[in-house]
Amino acid sequence: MKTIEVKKPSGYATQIGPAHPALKEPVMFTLDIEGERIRRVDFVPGMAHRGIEWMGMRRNCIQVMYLAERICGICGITHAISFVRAVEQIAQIQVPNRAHYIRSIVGELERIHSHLLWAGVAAHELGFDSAFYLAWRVRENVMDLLEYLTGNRVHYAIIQIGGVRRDIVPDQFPRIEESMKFFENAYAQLAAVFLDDTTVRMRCRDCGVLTTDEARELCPVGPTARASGIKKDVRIDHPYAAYADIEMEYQTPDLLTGEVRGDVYDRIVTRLLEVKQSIGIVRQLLAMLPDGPLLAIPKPAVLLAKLKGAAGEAVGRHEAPRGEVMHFVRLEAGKDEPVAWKVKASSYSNYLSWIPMMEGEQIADIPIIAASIDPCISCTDRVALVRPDSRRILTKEELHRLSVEKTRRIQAALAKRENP
Amino acid sequence: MSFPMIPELLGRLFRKPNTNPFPAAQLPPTVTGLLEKVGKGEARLNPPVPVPAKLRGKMTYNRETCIGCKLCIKVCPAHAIDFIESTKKIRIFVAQCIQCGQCTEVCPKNCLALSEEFLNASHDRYADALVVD
Amino acid sequence: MNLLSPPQIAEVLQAAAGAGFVSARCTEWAEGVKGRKSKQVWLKIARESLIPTLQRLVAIHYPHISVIACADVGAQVELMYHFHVYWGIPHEEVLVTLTVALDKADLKVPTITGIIPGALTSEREKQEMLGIEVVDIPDGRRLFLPEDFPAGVYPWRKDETGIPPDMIKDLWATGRENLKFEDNPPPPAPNPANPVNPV
Amino acid sequence: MNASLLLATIVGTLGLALFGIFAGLWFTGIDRVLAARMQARIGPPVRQPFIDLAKLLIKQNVVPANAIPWLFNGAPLLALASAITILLYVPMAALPGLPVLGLQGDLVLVMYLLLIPGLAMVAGGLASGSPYATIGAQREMVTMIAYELPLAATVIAFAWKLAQLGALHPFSLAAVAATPIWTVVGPIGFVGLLLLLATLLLVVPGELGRIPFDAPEAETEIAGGLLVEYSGRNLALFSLSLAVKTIVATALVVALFFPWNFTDFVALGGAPAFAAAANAAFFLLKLLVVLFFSVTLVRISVARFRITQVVDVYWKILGALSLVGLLLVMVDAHVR
Repeated sequence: MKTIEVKKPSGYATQIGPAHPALKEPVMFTLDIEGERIRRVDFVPGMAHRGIEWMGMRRNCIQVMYLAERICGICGITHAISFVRAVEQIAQIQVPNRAHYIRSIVGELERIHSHLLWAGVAAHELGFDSAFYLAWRVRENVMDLLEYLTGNRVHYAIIQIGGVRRDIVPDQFPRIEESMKFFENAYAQLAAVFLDDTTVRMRCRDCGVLTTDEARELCPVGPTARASGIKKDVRIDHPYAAYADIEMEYQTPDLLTGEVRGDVYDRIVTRLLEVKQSIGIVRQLLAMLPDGPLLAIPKPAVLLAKLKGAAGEAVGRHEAPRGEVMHFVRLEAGKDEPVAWKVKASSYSNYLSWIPMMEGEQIADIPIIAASIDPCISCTDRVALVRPDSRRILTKEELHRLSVEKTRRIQAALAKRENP
Repeated sequence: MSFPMIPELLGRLFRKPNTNPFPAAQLPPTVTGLLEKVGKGEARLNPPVPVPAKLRGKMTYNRETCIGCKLCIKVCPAHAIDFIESTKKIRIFVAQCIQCGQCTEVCPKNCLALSEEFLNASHDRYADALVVD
Repeated sequence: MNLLSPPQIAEVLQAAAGAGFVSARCTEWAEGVKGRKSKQVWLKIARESLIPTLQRLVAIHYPHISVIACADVGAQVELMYHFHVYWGIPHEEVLVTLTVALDKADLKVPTITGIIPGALTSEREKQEMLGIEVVDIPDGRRLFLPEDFPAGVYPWRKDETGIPPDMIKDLWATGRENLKFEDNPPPPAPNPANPVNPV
Repeated sequence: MNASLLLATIVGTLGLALFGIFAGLWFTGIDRVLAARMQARIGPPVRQPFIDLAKLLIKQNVVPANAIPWLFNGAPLLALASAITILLYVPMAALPGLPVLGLQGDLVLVMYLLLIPGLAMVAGGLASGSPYATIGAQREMVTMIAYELPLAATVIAFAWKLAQLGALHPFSLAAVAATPIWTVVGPIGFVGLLLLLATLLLVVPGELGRIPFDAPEAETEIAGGLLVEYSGRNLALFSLSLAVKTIVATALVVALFFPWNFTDFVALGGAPAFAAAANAAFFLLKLLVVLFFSVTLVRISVARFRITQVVDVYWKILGALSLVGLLLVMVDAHVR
């Protein structure tokens, strides 16, 4: 790892987070800084841990599937696809091909919406709010398309163990094609604003660098790895869903800029290239959409019975917008709920690469470097631990009473201080 | 030195903003005051963004055809459905419901369905509007 | 480079595991119209041969570690090290899972961060969630649990060191038990060990 | 100073203070609405700064535990007072009685007075004892040092030109207002003046701490930097001083580069009050145009600079630009 030897022992520690305008989710960075330069950084996640794996081991597989979908607010379908693929391998359920294609299409649409959301957040971290509004304005189109196809903007509830629950019918094709055309010329404008802008280049070039061998050792995934030249993409390496039927290329920055530097700028380039790639994939899959049933086992009650009989362990993986998401599931015969369920979100692997990126940089760069791996902290924190106070649950009235009491106490203290 | 944002910004100066001003363009002095005026017909709320056909909104429940088989309770991921022993019927808490629609598929009598009603916000989790039974 | 087939990988790793080898199996799973198969190799090995097997795997191709999964199977705690080799070559990736069973009396396992630094996050999580002691881990602090989380309680264990019932709060039931509906007596407390607001 | 002049000065100062605050808040409101419309948003109502001010005044004024109370509370007052004093020296639309202290002060004094609000914010930031505020204070000092070079070069160019034309007090603002600079230079000088105008337009965002030079209050980096510990009345005073500074900075640009008045173009026969009103309106219009091109458009079309880049831009790029402008003005004087 790139370590910085510092002559002077001066400098002081400061802290960014857990609540800070730059961080959309609670994670705490403790920084050893000297003037503006960062010498050492340490981060503490875990503030948004909700105990989803623990909850998952007390629900049957259909319920767990919707729980998995809510691990992350942005990449819901990736966790659903990964969990469902693991359970299908254990129960040996062959999913009809049309369902594979619909899963991949909605997965790619989610990649477009997630990357545009990230582009907006990154622009806001740079203080470039107009690009934030532009990116999120363009993103509305794919959100409306997803709402049109799946009935909801974020949590699509379209995945079921053994297939999908909603069909993409031919009279929806023109609406999809119209959105894809919109995104093609929107891509040109976004690429200009995010890549050719002088100030963005000044802020992002050679900032937060992750060298190729650092990237290989720390095993980051997704755009963070590809921006450092590591060719890792689950859709290409691991043949699954509809991705096994089409040819794709690893999106590394040299396709556009001709060189790989592994800095924040390259991560922007990688993500924009992926948006363009996703548009192409959606069109290809729509053209090759096979017809056939949507569900291997249409009736949920029959499905539950079959899952109760299944036993074994398997790994389900999917290329989330932020990188590889992996679910390890182990089922035992006669038990409804999974015996073991391990969720590995993409930010889980990308966390460690924060350290080499931030050391040696300025304080001003922390927000953009932290945002450059597109951390999804709610994905990575999954166990909720409530302080074990002995009292029972506080109802709303009690909470209200407590807060009123506290305000009275503060006012009394203030009054005492004003005129002792 | 290139600033590709400038033409886009200047162009926008003479076009309508992209925001849909639902319920009102600017914050009224008092929200309750505005709602009263709307009630009396003096003021009008801007409509929300039009909603696509099969939006998954608030649950609807047909009590007569329900046979109390409790399959919906078995598949509901969010414990949103309560079983009423005395009348062998169910009660759905919309505040807990995550609109996944799994119960609408498992129900043998199709007495559960997702409507397109999405304006379900309320300060009380168990307000009458948020309990379907 | 010539790619080894899953059985060949299993063979090579079995040789490297030596006495610690327990069992191996290869599985496949096809999806999509063309039916391209994805390949997995599952090995069960003893704790002592974890490092040599991993070093042999690094010789085949520098692996990408996804995560160290785990399962509490009563007398033992099983750790599943999920590696992937041949990433970067389209459609050729192979999942190699090394399963190490540790009995609950002696929950120690050597760290692999020497070979793959990226495994640190996984190892720290296993330490705090299962009570496993990863020998000479570079940074053994808690990761996801708060500092003042009670020591000795390991959330993923299913035995007595797991989450005690009184720490479980059924938030979905909050406020539901004292609802007064004309034709509906309040539902029974969902978790007898944790009486919800016995008013 | 006889009594009537003293009385006129006091009344003039009060009037200018009210004008500075009122116009400053209105211009901030217009700036926010224009920025919103350019970003395809509806944006707040134009009177939003007044609403914010009213809200701040009723909020609790928290003084942090490890702060230095007297400096923490004194800094906002100093910032507002010094911002208003600059208004006393800047000529505005040749209205009678303005500038109130026009005869005493000159450009050099205005340049120094421009630093005092910044120093007050630095003092307030360092007094509030929060690590973010300390970083913000360091950055504010560095930003002030940085934009001094191009500002000084521009002022020297004006003074040199006026001295070359034989003006008695080359630095005095009255002299600058009397001879519009564009009319006394040839083609080479014209290009030089264009460079100087561009420099001054980019110095204004630095003075006001707006993007791309808002490292001291970088919201996403150090959470409001200098003003992170301020609340209630103190924060209201600081936002007022920023509003007045907006008027001051833009009025300086107008005074130097666009000293013409409405009556110079259209001979208005009517009562002198009518002509004065027309001049005042024309002056406000000039302020708005300068505000649009130097603050509003700049702050939404670029990203925020790091503090090292702020110094690079001001010393290397704008410094060179202003020195070249100065040389061109000098060369032009010899060529004619």
